[in-house]
Amino acid sequence: MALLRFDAVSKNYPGGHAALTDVGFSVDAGEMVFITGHSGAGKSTLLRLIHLSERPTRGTVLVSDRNLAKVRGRQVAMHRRQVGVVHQDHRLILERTVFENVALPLLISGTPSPEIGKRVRSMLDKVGLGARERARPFELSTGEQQRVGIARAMVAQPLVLLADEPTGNLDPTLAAEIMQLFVAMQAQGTAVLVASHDLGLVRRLRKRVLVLDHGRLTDDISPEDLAA
Amino acid sequence: MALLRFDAVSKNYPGGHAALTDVGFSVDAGEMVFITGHSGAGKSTLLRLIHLSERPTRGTVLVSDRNLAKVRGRQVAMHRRQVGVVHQDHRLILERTVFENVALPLLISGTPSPEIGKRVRSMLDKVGLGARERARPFELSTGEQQRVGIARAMVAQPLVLLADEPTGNLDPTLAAEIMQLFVAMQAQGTAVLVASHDLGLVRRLRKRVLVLDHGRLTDDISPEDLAA
Amino acid sequence: MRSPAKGDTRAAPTAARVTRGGVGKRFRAWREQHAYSLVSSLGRFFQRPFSTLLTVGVMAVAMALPLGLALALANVERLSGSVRESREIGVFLKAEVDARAAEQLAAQLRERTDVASVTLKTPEQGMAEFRELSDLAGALELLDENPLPTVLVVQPNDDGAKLAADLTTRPEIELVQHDAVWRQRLSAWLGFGKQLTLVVAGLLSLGVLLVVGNTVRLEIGARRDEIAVLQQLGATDGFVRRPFIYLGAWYGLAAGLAALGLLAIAAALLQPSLASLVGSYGSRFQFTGPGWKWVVVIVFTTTMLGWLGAWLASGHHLRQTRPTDI
Amino acid sequence: MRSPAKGDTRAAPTAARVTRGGVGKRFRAWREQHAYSLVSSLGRFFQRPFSTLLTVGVMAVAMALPLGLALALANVERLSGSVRESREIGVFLKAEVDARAAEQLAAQLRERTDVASVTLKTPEQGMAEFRELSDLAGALELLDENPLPTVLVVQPNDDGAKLAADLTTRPEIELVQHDAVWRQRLSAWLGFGKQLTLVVAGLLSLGVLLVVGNTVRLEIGARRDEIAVLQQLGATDGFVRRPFIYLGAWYGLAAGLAALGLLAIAAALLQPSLASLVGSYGSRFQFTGPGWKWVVVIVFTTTMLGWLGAWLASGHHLRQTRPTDI
Ligand SMILES: Nc1ncnc2c1ncn2[C@@H]1O[C@H](COP(=O)(O)OP(=O)(O)OP(=O)(O)O)[C@@H](O)[C@H]1O
Ligand SMILES: Nc1ncnc2c1ncn2[C@@H]1O[C@H](COP(=O)(O)OP(=O)(O)OP(=O)(O)O)[C@@H](O)[C@H]1O
Ligand SMILES: [Mg+2]
Ligand SMILES: [Mg+2]
Repeated sequence: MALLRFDAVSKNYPGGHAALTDVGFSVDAGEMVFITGHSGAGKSTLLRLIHLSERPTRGTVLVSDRNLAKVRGRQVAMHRRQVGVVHQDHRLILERTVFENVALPLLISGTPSPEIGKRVRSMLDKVGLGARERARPFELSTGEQQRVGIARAMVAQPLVLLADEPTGNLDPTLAAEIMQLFVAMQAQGTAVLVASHDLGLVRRLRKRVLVLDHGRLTDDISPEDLAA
Repeated sequence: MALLRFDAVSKNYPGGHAALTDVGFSVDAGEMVFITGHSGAGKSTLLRLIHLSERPTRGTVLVSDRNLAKVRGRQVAMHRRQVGVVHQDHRLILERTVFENVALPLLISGTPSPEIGKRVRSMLDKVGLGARERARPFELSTGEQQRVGIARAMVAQPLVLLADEPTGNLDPTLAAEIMQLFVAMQAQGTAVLVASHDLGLVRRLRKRVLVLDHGRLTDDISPEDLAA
Repeated sequence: MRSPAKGDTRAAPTAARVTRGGVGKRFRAWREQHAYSLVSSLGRFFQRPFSTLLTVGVMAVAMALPLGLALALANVERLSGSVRESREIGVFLKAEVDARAAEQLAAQLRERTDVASVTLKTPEQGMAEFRELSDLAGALELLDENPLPTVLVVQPNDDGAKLAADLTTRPEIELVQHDAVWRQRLSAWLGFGKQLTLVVAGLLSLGVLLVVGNTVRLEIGARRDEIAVLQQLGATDGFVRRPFIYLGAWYGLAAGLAALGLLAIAAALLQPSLASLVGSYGSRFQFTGPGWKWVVVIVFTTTMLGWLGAWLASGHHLRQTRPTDI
Repeated sequence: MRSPAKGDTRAAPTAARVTRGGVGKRFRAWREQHAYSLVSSLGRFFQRPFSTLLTVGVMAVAMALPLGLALALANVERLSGSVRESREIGVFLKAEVDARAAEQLAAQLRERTDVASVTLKTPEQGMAEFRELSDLAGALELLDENPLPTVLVVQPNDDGAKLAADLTTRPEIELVQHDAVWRQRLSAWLGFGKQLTLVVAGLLSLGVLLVVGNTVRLEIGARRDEIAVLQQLGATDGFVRRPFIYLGAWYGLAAGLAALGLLAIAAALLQPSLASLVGSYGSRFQFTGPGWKWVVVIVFTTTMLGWLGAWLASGHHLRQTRPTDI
């Protein structure tokens, strides 16, 4: 059963820009999908629609068979707790430590603090930042900030994980390691959507690939096709 | 004659972190150098020292044979006008349009406005954003923002151009185009330093490569070696 | 939620235990969130002592002035109230009544239950009083003898109507006078002072409101990135708002205390000249500061004001930053 | 700098032309930078009308109060000054001098060059004045006939010493009186009022300072990213500061105008009761608002204050954000 479904979705920004045109696809629970396409193709816009940072101009987006157009008010916050996001620009809170940044989703969802401590530390270890939990984001290199953002997106074990260019600032070795974390999430039943330019990485992982071109979905390559 | 020289430079951040240790190299005018290394290796720190965003803990940095340690107060601003920087996180002013953002360095250095208009528009055309000069940065995709940052760094034709992961958010085609712009700058006599993880790109361009590893300069590969 | 450990199943029906544990956990989490906001807002408060000082200073000054005015008004009201409500009766004795007889009459009147106090003014005291009031007093002194009679100023316990009627019948009394022109004059001035105070207090209350609202608004503006991040992580409005509301309350609390401090300083500065002025009228009027009850009320009110201002400002911001919830 | 076109070389020596062109260009660029800052800061000012209104409101209220106090103080000073410096002379006529003779004397005195004015008070007017001042006036009315003499209140042009000496020799004059107790009393009260005004004005000036500093500080805080970018692009402190300083000046200008508006409203609200109060004393005292000269001075001062506050706050911020310039 599809966890996520786009039905003839279009998105025009106020400026008259058509960022997405008539996009339709679906993703199952425990599936991992790459979204590729040139700069400005609409990748980030597509992810934003799932996270309710934007609303589609036309068409419907369904998550767990629920029409997101009907998710309003307080329900938006509840919806977002099920969706982990790795932003292209990290979006860390500069005044808080690495630990506090990663702990935020758990704090928001009301997890008791002993459990928060345990889960945050294990997550930081996984991204290789266990030793820097007391640092502030501006004391980190860009790649390290990126990893904090990844840890924050994954710590609450969301239903859907959205990652926008998660390895753009990482060296190839680290990028591969982070991808393994995503694969592990996928194995736990999370649907993982990754927007990326890194075609080498995409090819190596052999996952399904959606290709956007000027806002249109021009290709939907299954892992089998990719292997061929 | 060397335009830029590092002499036994070390940088420790207040946290006790040794970001650079005993780094020495020199770059001539009209030379292009890639700086590579793992995440947290010290690439951004190295560039920051040239731009006077940070001061070295030990050692000296010379630009045009001038010891940067002696550049203080108002002279810092004057020095920075000669250095173009492409930041990893763009650093655009959100309240200003694309045109205004790119025009800033010219406005700061007191260029008359008709000339500003001419130079900014030609620069925006070169990075493929001629049609979006009236947009605000948050209306752009990340790759587009990146290109605005690149245009801003190049518009004043600086003596030294520093680019921190300039193509991390660009697709391969666009990345190659932007690199051609850097090469053109180099041909005009600008020293170009590019920090990048994209080894494919680095190999393809056949330029000199400095390799950092945990803050130490472990390799200095000339284009000829790379070709071999 | 994790299922309870196997070994525990004997103790109680599983569903009940889970639910109870769930509610307890939920409450603990809620408490932890609040404690976190409370402490972190306090941290923010002390993090930049200079700017906190500035903000609290602005709020304190804005609050000290209406408080000071209210205090002054309360004191003046008390004074004028005692003057106006006292309904003093002026009893003018016949010229032939001598000092001893006047003393006897005063003593008699003091015996009455409806009399609170009696003050005797000799003609000499009357003359001295005139001298303080007008240039014309010189004219009276020119007369061969003091034309003023002895006067008893009687302070009744009730409205004094019956007392005045009784006194009128006495043979040694020339005239009983209830109200006087100068009292109406004082009332007019007090009325004007009150009105002036209200206008100024109105202006200053507006100022307090603006300062609180503006401070929290700008505080929120400075942290809009953080708010955006929290919203994207699925924080409810309550969670986003809470630290600001606590911060507003901290500001209000600090400003209230600082305002009281400013009032104390102002009172200390004015004390000498006020004391000498009041001293010349005798000790009938004493300036009183706010009592403990009032201090508590003031601090509570300013804290609530900070809370309210933060609540309004954060509500405004939240409404503006919810583009997808139209 | 581009070299001049070939065809132009005849017109003037090349070096001079280039230099001249250079200076002109530089000046034009400088002017353009300033114009840019001025206009863009004005844009900022109107961009968020609600918050601008809040900020200007806070500043206006904080400024209106010291201005209002200064105005009130100036008026009271004027009043008290005229009273104290006038050195009125009270001339008490003998009882046998009738109204007509008194009028003649008054007319004679008015002729003298060292006399500014003469006011005649009949015994009846004197009695009415007493009635307003004290309960004891009732006692005077009991007398068979009015014991008060006719009084001439003479306003001398100089210190009045010679005039007083002359008058003492006149046969129809009983007494010449120079100074009186009630004037000392008025002086004491005015001194107290002045002191009170100074304390309140001090508090409020502190408030104005805090508001301006705080507003610009928070405005800068909200734009610290932009400042960081400009600094990294090699902007001088002046360039970074300029828009904020212009913004501060705009705020000061708007707040000054708004403060004047508030004063006008307050005056209108107080007018009725003030008019009735003052009316009862005759028209000797007239409340005067600030003249045009003062309006200009006030607006200029508040603009400068905004400018200064912005200058200080931005200087503070710049010193803090220059880690590499130690
Ligand atoms: N302001 C700071 N305070 C303390 N430590 C810092 C600071 N900036 C950087 N560091 C540390 O210095 C080291 C080098 O950082 P730098 O940003 O130069 O790495 P980098 O090579 O650019 O990495 P990336 O590829 O991830 O951007 C890192 O370990 C980082 O955590
Ligand atoms: N808020 C906005 N207002 C107007 N136009 C927008 C806005 N956000 C994005 N766009 C435009 O929509 C198009 C798609 O943007 P989007 O961010 O989805 O691209 P992308 O595929 O993520 O690109 P990149 O790889 O550069 O991040 C772009 O042309 C962009 O300029
Ligand atoms: Mg994108
Ligand atoms: Mg870096």
